[in-house]
Amino acid sequence: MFEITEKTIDPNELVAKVDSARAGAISTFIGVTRNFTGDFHVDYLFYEAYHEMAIKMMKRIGEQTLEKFPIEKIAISHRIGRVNIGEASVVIAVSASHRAEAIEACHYAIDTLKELVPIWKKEFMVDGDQKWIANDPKWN
Amino acid sequence: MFEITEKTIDPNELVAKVDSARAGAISTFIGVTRNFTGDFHVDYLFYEAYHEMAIKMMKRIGEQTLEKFPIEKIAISHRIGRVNIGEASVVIAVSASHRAEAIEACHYAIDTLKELVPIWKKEFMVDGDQKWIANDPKWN
Amino acid sequence: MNVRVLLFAHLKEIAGESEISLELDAEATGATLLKKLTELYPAADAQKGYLRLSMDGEYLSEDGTIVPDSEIAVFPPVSGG
Amino acid sequence: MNVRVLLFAHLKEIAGESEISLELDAEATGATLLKKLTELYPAADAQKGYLRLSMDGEYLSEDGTIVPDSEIAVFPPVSGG
Repeated sequence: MFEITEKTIDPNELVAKVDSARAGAISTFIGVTRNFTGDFHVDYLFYEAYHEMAIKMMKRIGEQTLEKFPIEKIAISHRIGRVNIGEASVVIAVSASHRAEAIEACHYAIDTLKELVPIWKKEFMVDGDQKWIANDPKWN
Repeated sequence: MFEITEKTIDPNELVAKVDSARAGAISTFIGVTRNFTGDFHVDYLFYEAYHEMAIKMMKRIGEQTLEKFPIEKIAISHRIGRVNIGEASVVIAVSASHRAEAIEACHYAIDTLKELVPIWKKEFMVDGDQKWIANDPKWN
Repeated sequence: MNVRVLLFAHLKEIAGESEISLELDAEATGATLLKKLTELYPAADAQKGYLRLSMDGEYLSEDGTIVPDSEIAVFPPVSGG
Repeated sequence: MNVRVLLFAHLKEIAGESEISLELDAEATGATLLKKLTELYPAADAQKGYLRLSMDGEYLSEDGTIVPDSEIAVFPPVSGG
């Protein structure tokens, strides 16, 4: 499952998607909207996607992760639109026979997602300020 | 939260426990009862704990993980009694500001749990066979 | 050739549109397109190397040649996750 | 001294009890206790190094001295997770 959604993401749903008879281990990563960035007080975040390309890249990350690691299944869900503090912006779940593979594959998938998937985050501060963010710290 | 329970573990509950205003990343590990071990068909598993010592060791793993990694919170729940195929036997959730720390800390915690926490697993096969398992492959 | 260009994030805000069309020479490269875009929207002219390009959903380098009738997008470094 | 010993997993099944008491010399070590236990339950005499010991909820090595009135446990290698 590779989806972009405007609704709350339920991590348990992704866990259910990757469950398999051979999977002894499931690793999940949940990206959560933080209240603080440095000294600034974030009110909420807004995510925008280049939907078609983002889905294509998410599927490719899924395929690459399955090629690189001996895992069973992978699912990725990314939220767009307004995301409040404490809510999940992204959830990745990976199942595998063994734990190290599940964990390492999940790590690889989130790293690659943050590099490749065309989705952008705008921070809305409590003081009314707003700013588009880049994952590469060079551009912030 | 460090608990041993006879009930189904809900991963979302552990995620909620480790959520924090500074946590931008939550990593979870879910150990799931597998249907196959090599060529054998497992019917279900049964977990037994030295309850008092197991809780003590789980708390210590929590403290050590918090010392070793710049994380916010950690929660561990281990199930005992009968665990059916596809059900979670253990869930660990770790929150941190940054993803690498959350993922690495979660990996450390499950590795250490499998080494130190006095809990034992017995496999009940479909053919009626049953066998106590050791995590150290030397003893199986 | 006339090229359809999708804009995202702060570029979309600068242009006030999510899609524009640019007139480019045949065999134009990504760099030519970016130059044209930043002439049109000087506020989009962030530091060199800041803007990303894609063609038909694949990343395109500044050296890459724009293929007629392809879907081009221009956007800042991604920040999903 | 008389020591209370908790048994777990296959040891508990072999003994048919979850708790036994053993009579040990003062200053007895973990190794002495294991020897006594495996004399009592020959089926528990798995390969050397197989059995684990704890005292008051902390792992105890075979060299460790048994403290009177402590809670001792003997069990196989763990398999939680």
